[in-house]
Amino acid sequence: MAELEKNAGHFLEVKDLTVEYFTKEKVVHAVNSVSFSLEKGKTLGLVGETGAGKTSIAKSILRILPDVGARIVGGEVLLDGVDLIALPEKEMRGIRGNKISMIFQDPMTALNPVQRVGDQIAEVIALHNEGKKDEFKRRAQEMLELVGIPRERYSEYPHQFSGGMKQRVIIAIALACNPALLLADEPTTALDVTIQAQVLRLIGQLRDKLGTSMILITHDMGVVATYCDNVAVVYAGGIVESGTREQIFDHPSHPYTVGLFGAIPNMNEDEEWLHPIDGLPPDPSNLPKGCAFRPRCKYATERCGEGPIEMAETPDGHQCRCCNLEAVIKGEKAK
Amino acid sequence: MAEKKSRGKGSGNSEFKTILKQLSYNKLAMLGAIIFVLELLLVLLAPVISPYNYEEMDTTAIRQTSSAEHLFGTDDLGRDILSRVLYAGRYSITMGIFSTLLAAALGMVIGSIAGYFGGWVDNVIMRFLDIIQSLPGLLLSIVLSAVLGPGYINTILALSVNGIPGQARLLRAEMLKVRGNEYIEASQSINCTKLRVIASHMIPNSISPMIVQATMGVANMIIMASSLSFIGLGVQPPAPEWGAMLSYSREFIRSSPHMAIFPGLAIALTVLSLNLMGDGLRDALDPKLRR
Amino acid sequence: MIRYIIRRLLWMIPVALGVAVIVFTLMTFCPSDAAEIILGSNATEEDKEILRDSMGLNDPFFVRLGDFLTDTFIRFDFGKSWVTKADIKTSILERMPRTFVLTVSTLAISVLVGIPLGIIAAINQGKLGDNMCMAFALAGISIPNFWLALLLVILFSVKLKLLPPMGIGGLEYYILPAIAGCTNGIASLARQTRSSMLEVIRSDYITTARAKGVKEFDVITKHALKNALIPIITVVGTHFGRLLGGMMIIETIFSIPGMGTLIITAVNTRDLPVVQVGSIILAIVFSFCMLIVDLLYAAVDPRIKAQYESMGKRRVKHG
Amino acid sequence: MNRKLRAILAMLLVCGMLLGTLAACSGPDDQPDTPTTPSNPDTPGSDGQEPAGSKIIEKLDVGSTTLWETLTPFRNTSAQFSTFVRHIYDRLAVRTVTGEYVPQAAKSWEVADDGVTYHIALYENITDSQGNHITADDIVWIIEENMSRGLKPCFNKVDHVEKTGDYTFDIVMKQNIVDMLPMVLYSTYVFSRAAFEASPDEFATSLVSTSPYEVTDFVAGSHITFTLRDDYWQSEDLIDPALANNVKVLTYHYITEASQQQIGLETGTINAMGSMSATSVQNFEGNDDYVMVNGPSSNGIQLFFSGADSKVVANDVNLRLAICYALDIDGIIAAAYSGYAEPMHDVVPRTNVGYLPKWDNEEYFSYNVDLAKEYLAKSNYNNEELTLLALTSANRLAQMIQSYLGAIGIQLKLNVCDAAQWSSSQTDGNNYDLVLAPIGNGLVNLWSNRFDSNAYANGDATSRKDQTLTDMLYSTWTNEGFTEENIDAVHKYIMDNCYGYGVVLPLVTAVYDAKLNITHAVITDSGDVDMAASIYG
Repeated sequence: MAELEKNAGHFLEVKDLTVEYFTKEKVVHAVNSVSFSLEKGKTLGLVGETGAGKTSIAKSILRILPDVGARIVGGEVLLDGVDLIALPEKEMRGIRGNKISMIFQDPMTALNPVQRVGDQIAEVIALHNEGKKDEFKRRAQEMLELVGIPRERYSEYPHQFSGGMKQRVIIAIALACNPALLLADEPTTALDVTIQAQVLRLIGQLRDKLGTSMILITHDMGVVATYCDNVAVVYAGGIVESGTREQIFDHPSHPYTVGLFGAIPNMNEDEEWLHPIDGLPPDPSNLPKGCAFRPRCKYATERCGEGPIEMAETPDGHQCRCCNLEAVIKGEKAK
Repeated sequence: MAEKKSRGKGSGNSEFKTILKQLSYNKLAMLGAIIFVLELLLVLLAPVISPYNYEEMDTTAIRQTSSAEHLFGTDDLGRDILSRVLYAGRYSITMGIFSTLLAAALGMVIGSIAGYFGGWVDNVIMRFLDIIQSLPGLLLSIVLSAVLGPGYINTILALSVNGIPGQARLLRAEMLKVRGNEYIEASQSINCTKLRVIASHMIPNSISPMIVQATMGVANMIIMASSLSFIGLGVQPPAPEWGAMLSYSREFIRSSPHMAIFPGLAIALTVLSLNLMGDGLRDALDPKLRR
Repeated sequence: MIRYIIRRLLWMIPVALGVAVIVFTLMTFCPSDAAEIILGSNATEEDKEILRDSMGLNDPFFVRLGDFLTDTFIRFDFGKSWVTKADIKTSILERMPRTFVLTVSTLAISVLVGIPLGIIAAINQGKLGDNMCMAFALAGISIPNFWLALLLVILFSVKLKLLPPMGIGGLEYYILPAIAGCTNGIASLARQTRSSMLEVIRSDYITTARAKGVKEFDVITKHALKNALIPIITVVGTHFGRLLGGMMIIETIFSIPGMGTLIITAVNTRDLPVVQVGSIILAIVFSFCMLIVDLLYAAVDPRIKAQYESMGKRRVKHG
Repeated sequence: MNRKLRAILAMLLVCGMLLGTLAACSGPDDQPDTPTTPSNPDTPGSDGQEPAGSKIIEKLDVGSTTLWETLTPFRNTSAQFSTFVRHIYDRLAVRTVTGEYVPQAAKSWEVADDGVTYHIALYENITDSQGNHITADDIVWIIEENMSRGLKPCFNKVDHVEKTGDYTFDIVMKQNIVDMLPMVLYSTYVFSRAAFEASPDEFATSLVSTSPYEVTDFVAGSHITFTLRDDYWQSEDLIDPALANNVKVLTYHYITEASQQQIGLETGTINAMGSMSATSVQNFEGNDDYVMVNGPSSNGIQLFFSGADSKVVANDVNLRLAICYALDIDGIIAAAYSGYAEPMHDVVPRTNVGYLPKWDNEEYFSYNVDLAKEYLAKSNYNNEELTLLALTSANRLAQMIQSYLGAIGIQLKLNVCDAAQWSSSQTDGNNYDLVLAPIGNGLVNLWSNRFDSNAYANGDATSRKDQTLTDMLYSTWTNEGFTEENIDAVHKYIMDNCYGYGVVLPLVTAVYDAKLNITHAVITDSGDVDMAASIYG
């Protein structure tokens, strides 16, 4: 596998990634020219409502979109300068699970029910390393202990584990080959709250210990606040705002981001009503012209509907895709 | 996306309409249905459209291959094969349908009793079905038709026995699944009698898989009928039946193969169309695949 | 696990008893006179009367049933066939292996051809491969197999002179009968494999496997197929039962003296002891194979194995 | 997703298979147009003239439709007359195609003046394949064992057996009935008692017998292979030509499937096929690779009218006559038997002992529709539905009778059933109006089974009580009473009252490979060709 030479660029750079799903009647524009970058060792939070295309972005980075009906229509994904989209399948397989790996949302169905837990971990090790079977088994047992599961449970089956334990196994599988990049697709949504905190703390510790950079997909702002260095807000298949955690939390400038923060109940005030963003996300098969958020945006103007909106720089220096930025910031201060 | 299920009593016929709509999407099932309906029509009109009486013998024209007067040719007693195939359709198709219906009815009764009451009743019935099912397929029918004697009605009885365990087991499984749902407990709470609960709630919801199995079952029964007549049981001559014609003509397969082809084709087409319809129905009745 | 197997083996005895009683009662309603069969139509009435007494045919039903059950299940004396005077145990011991070899080879062909066809159809769903496989499957179901058997014999034995048309001998005698018998099996297995594979391919652990970098071929054969096996094994099991019955026809055509021809001639000549004992043996072999099918479930799916072990008492029904 | 393509492909496959049938199995070259009565290359049977010595054939495979599931000697009457039985066991005497009995193990037998005691003398030099010597003790024990097991009705007619010398013994019959003792000789298989008692399974699979052949391979239901022994006890010149053994290794294959019989011949799996069904034989007509030999079967197909009072046909002779004249025998022979059958002139076939050749040129219910309608008008039949009971093997004939009777206005319902069901309902006249029965092997046998009013509970086989006919029978079937005019009187009585009607005598056809170059085919009493005894050029 060609040795990835270090260049001046970012560790991971995604440029104009576009993904579409084909069915006989219609075409679904799941991801529309998304661009972002990630530094080595850093964590990027992708935030947005369900169905906004977050999972499609992650799957297209790893190129495991279901081949029936899904296609990466354009864009590049550069990992240490190598464009993964152009890679032949054989080499891409060398990266999957080795250089980049993924944690899935629903632990209950993400593990092969008829295969021993330990074997599922050993399988990914064996795929990407030379050596004998029992050496892989030993390393798999180490991974189990790393994620807090006793070594003796190596030969048990997924149905003998709770939801939280299964997610730990999935994490063990993902980190078994010490990948450079970890894609975590809402790892704790399906778990109940107490287990969520434990699993997230585990991911955080392992990330720091192994120095893995991570893309964390979630719709929970609290998780973003504690675990992510940078944040990108995704809406209707595109990134509407991106910047460091502090920038986004302190100066949310895109109306959608503002709306998101508004929807979180404030601990220290006894608010009468929550402020949900009214309306529904647009149908991805026929997106409105211009800004996709226009129909639900308080600050919408004529200009928003005319053509594609460019990324603009906000006063505190982070990016925001809105042509009526001043009005939003003014409106925000007035409150 | 949450999928709305219109299961209410009032919408009974609209349920039927949605199934038909789903079926129309599936061109394959429509093809099967068209072939089957065409066959039924041809068979029902047999007395009108068949050129000769199926028993009429013409000893001068023995085993002629297809010619102008005899489209499908004649058999070894000089009878017109086309008219015999048409008349035979009545026996074969109705035999397939009736034996499946009988099996479905008996299966439903046994299955629902076992499914609803559970406990030792369920156990006894299930063990009895085990015993019936442990006899290899054809053997039970052979023994029964040997006991009952040949003939149309007896063959239906002999064939239906084979279908009962399958249907009963299927219905019991559905019943167990349905019994767990709340609305069954709900209806029990407003003290419906046991029978009403079974009749009004459980059976309608378990009907769909039974219909699918039934359509496939008819095809299966027709093939088994031909196996029975192969052994010399089942429908006896002169009554024409596809299976009997086919097994009766295998002696001439070397000298006049046309006698074997047309009944064989008739069986193959019927079974093919029934299977297509069965597939289509299964997709149409399966809410997950609804469009 | 062992407890479960022992329980299932013990369970076979009541099944065999049940089959014996059912077949015995059914056959007694058979409108036929044993003495007439044995002595032929030229015997006079009093000859037959002497024979009936000597065979105890005039005793009441339950006495005869009792004798039959004690003979078969306690003394294992299956008695002699009324028509041919052959000792039933020897003819069954001689014929059962042939039927078994034929049935197993037919089942093997059905599995080795049917399942890959189903997988190919599932993988390229909607494309040409899918339609070809399913067209073959549909054709397989619709053709009565005794008719296909004759076609095969004419083609391979008469025209091409490659294979023997009938009889028993080396393995080549079993090729044509097996092919004739397996079209139905291939068809139902291919369809079942396709539908259960389609269901499994969409599930999450397949995406996990792909995310691990597993080759597509391994994803299908190791991960997907293993999970799709349960419904496939059910079809194999039920099909094995149908095969035992269907083989009767194939055996008659290829004049292979197996259990099928034994029972058919026995039924036609109302040779009751042979029919009764034959049915019991076939029923036992069949339930034994069903046990193997259930064990296959446990081997394939640990959840079911766990259910068997914990259950132990009540059998889990798959059907 | 073009799934319609799938259904069309499926249908194409099915039609492809069917067209394959048409192409694959066009029969051996020519198509039979109108069936001609078959020519017979050689006069059947050993009618005296001394055939030249035969070439010994090394190996021969013969197809047969009769099954011996086990080789035990004490067996019932199923398949007792099949051709290969003589290779398994020698018998005291053997019946030939002309109906007379030829000595085999018994040197001679003659009746004493009391008409029931028979003195039988054995050959002194009989030994079996293990060298055991056979004496009168063995044969007396065998006959007594047969009597006690009651499996063959002919042994029930024997009163007792007693040894009179080392190689002589007497058989005393219960009644003085002609043709009964020879049947006992024909049904007694010869073997050594010591060897039988030493055998673990009563010779079921491992056989020790005195026959010229040894069973070298036996698979029940599939085949049985005989190899000629060189130490056969009988000297060459004393062996009757009908029992000659000109084949070294002879294998009989059990093939019931009609089309497989033809295929077996074509692929050479078998060199000859005995008693092939009429419908398959005509594929070999005019094909000079094969030779067809037919002999009359020992059983004709007869139509009997129910004598039970509940039946309208019982006491209406005009209706019975109408039915007999309404049947076109030549049409039946052409269609139902494809030409391989002969018309009959009495209830019993011409091959049976007691048949008078002069009946052949007498008029016997020849096809005459007007006469049939005349009798029908005279009868008091008014459209009741009559039922005809018939075996599945005769269903073609039954369907033709149904259509012929339909032509003159008689409604006939068919009750076609398998052998077991037929045999249990054919002996009670209340179950049917007409019954089609394959009866034969001897005039006396037929009379006693069909017309003896004391034979069954409510009269004769069709529940008829006709005492005059019964008395005529009793006086005729004794050794002295078996004279031509008595037999003719019974024939006339049955014909005038129309109790039974000989419809057709099927021809049993054997087909063998012409390369065998058989100069003289020996026909057995059941009409089959005895391949071992035939003379090879």
